[in-house]
Amino acid sequence: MAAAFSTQELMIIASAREIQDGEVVFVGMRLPITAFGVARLTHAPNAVGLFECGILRNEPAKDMLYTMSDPPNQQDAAWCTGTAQVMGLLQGGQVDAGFIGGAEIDRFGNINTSYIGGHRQMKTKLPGSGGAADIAAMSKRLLAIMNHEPHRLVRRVGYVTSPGGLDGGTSRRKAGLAWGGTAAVITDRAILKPHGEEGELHLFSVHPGHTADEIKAHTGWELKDHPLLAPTPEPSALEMDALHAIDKDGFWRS
Amino acid sequence: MAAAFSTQELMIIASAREIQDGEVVFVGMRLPITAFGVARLTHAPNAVGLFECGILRNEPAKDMLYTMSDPPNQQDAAWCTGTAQVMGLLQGGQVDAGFIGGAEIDRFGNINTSYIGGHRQMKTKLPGSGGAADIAAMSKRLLAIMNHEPHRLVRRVGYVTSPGGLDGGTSRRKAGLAWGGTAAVITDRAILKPHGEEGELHLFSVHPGHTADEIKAHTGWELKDHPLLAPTPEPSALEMDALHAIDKDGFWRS
Amino acid sequence: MKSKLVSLKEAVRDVIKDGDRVVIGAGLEHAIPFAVTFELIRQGKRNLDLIAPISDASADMLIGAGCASSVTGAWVGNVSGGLGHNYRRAMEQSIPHPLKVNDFSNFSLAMALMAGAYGMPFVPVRSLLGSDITQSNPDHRLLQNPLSDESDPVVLVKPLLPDVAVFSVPRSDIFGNAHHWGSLGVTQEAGLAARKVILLADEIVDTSIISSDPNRVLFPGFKVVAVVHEPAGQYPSPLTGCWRRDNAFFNDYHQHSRQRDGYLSWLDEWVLSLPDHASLRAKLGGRLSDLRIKGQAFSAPANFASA
Amino acid sequence: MKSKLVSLKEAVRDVIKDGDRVVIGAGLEHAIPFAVTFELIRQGKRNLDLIAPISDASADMLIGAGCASSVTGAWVGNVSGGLGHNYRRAMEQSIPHPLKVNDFSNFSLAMALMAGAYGMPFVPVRSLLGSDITQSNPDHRLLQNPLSDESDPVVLVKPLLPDVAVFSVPRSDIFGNAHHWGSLGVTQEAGLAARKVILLADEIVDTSIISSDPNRVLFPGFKVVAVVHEPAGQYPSPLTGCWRRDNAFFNDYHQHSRQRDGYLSWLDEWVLSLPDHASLRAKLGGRLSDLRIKGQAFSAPANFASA
Repeated sequence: MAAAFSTQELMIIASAREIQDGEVVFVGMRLPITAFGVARLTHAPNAVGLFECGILRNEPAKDMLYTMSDPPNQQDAAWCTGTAQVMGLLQGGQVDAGFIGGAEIDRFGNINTSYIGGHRQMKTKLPGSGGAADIAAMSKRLLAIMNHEPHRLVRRVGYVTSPGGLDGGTSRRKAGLAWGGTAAVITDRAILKPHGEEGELHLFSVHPGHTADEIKAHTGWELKDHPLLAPTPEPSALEMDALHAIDKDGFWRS
Repeated sequence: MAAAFSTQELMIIASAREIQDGEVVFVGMRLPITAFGVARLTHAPNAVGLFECGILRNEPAKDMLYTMSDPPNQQDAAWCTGTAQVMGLLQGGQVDAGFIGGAEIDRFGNINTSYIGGHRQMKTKLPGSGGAADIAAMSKRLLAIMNHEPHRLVRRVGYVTSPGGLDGGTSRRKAGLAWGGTAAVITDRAILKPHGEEGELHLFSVHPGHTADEIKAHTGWELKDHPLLAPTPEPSALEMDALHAIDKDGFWRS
Repeated sequence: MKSKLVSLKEAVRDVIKDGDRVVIGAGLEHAIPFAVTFELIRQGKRNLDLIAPISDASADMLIGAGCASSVTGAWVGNVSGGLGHNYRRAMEQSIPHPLKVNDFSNFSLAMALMAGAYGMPFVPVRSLLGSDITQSNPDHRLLQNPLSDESDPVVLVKPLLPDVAVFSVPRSDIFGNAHHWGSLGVTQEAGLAARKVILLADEIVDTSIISSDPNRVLFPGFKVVAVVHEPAGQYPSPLTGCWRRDNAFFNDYHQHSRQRDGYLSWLDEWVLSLPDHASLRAKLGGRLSDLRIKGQAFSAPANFASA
Repeated sequence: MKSKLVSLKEAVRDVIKDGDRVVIGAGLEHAIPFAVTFELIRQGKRNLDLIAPISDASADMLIGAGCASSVTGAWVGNVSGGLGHNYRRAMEQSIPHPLKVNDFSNFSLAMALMAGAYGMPFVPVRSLLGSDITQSNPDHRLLQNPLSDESDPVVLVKPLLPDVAVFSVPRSDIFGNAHHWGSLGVTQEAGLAARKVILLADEIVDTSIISSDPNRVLFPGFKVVAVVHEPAGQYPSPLTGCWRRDNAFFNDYHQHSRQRDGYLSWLDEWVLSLPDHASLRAKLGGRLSDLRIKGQAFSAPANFASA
């Protein structure tokens, strides 16, 4: 029995499925932190969550968070420390997965959150990296969450804040990044995953209510099908129950 | 009125005089930590003491210490932290003075606590640097405490664990050490200080009961007189009172 | 020892100079000393270089007020709203004047402050590899690892040495010995790297309270030049054990600052028309007291007895 | 989550392998897990590389017992007595066999572990300049600062990545979440840099005690592979809040270890003839209970309540 769900609830549950049991994950705020909670309540009871302000949590916070530093995220944390300590784990190759968002992503998974148009001919100044560049460079797997619009999913970003596959193929390794890269891009319409020698993002799954043609029309490059292309599985009752246990007020419902 | 005093008490008080008010000092164990206490009770009430295990104290510990990590040094410390933090202050140029001891010191103030005979033709293996190399390199002023014997005060050490003036003159600066160097060597017979262009150690003051000739006979190089050569001032009643207030059991008396 | 207790006005006037490189909070979204942000604006300080990984909306406010000529950081905006409108206006339209940005990521900024704290000539960072941050900030030098025979690029990041760092702390003595708890961001590194530190203490306590737990001290009291007793000095940001975050204040700022005029009237209402932080507390009234943390979830005691 | 609680014997047998690079205590003279030193000797582990700034007489004991083929450290001896007689015999006369020493200073070792902890390819250290430590340990590379146009030598130190680090802690839960307090030496860096961590806990407590004060945690519980409940596991070294130092034990060791025969009979009496650490506690009897810290000087509480 599949329950009714919102697009954001589907994105959260799709994100939760990317977290494996026992993993160390940079979860950040908004959708990913809820996804972390769902994963812990379903298939990944031993996953742990890191926050770049300097927090490690075994269990998600009990109350509403506006920022990762809010008091409910501090109380009963497993570790309160500094940014260097938690992000040093990342650079040391001890973080399995990291979630980031972005304003622009390209077909190789590079993300721009700094300068639309590039830093020399900036059209729009965005807030910048925060920890996103570090998380993209140094997580074993990068998970990106985006809204799926043609001006956001572009052929080539004007500025790489957070590296995905760079120019594709071996270029990420040649840049000195010994591990990592984009594992999945979870949008409000679909999931994209890299495929082929170049590691270009392909259409991996189509969310319920959307079509491959519509998704391709909303993508700024000629989006190809992943060989495993399939519909995104609908949330199970178990997954929805877990989500509702966390999102008691239905914040993600609408 | 000068009180009676032991050689070690004189060395402690001579060391205390090298600490100025408000200074940040690596005090280590044994004589220097007592000297720090005397300085605080007399002319330097705002000096603070650092210990490389990761302790900062405004006031000396209240009970007997066998090591710098002993519980009395932890209780009511001003800061308990790590070695990187306290010694990072040192490398950052924020430490005014540091005390170290040694098995061998040479005419330029270089100290060996590693390999008598050098590391290639070692005769005796000594314990090594601990933090001494760091303190010698990075304190604004280095204060060394030694027993005054010809085999300890040598023309040239076989191995420089802790740099003083290296080969004299500008050689310390050329090695990349932007500041610091030996300020005083306090022995059981005398105080030596660097003088002249080469910065060779000269006889600065002669402890009560000793003579310049005797001291020179116990020095492994041709020890020259400092232009300010004078007798080491005897401990004042104030200084002895301060020492007795700290050394209640008369540990340094004999 | 002499007391370092001064008023907020005195601390900002006497310690922070035009052109200084300043850290106004190092906790990302936590414990940002907004009282100093507001007082810098009231005193019309100019040409500051704002060093911080994030510091929530503090930088955006200072930029809009014309206090900053550069930002050395990883992210400038408003955590509640996302974009920082004043930051965008300064970068895109030079309003109120041009702004230079020295791009970092959170980790590379933490390491740059660590290099400053521990006297390192530079610090090698791998997490900037592949990012155009090394292009837009030419201070970051992409080099071959000199210890490796194989191709092994690293980024050498220069140490950051702030002139002044300001932190909100739950409690301090009058000499600058203070306790910090909760997530720390880059507080320890910034405090050790800075030439001078100003503390905004929610509570002033006896030295014996601080020395009862020396592990909760992040940097020595001798780094501190001024202690300001300013309850809720971090308002509207949160302070673990003391204050929750006022999310509505940030949202309100985000809406008003969308247009320059709206920002200026916001600034007048919330900063310029108030002589000091006590007036802000009074204006907030029950809205502030609602944010006071009233529950108790105390740390298990640690024994430091020596015998 | 699964409990990580095991016996000392199991932890040493299953986690520490011949040839491992091991940190046996990182507190210089504080909180050295001598129970593991003794158990390594009992189990006859071989070819260990002992990484530690100091660790009091632990390395000297292991060297004399033939467990170590190298020492990566700043100082090996016996803090009470000065010289380490086994260290001297190994270095000067290859008794019981030759020993390699990788020279460091305390600070450069701390930085090397920090480089390991934070994934740095190397760390630049100035405090080794002028010292022959860069001559006797060719791993330390003296180079020109690549960011400087003027002569500016720096020493590049390689990261240290221990296979196993063992720490004594006052309290831990069964999952390896633990509190540390007092001086920390290089504990945090070593714990973060090590592949695996073993904790000797003076007391096993509920997880809620640890999470009541997450700032007193130095590294995440997921680094810990084994938790051993072993009161006075750090004996004869001190442990803040729990145990004073047994100075006489160190002096006695110093006297006995002066000659090889004396060391061997000391070893027999205090290590080999005892099956486990409980037997050592029983043998010590009142001598140990006299060292128990009975006073109370508790840390001031820190509130972590969220509302």
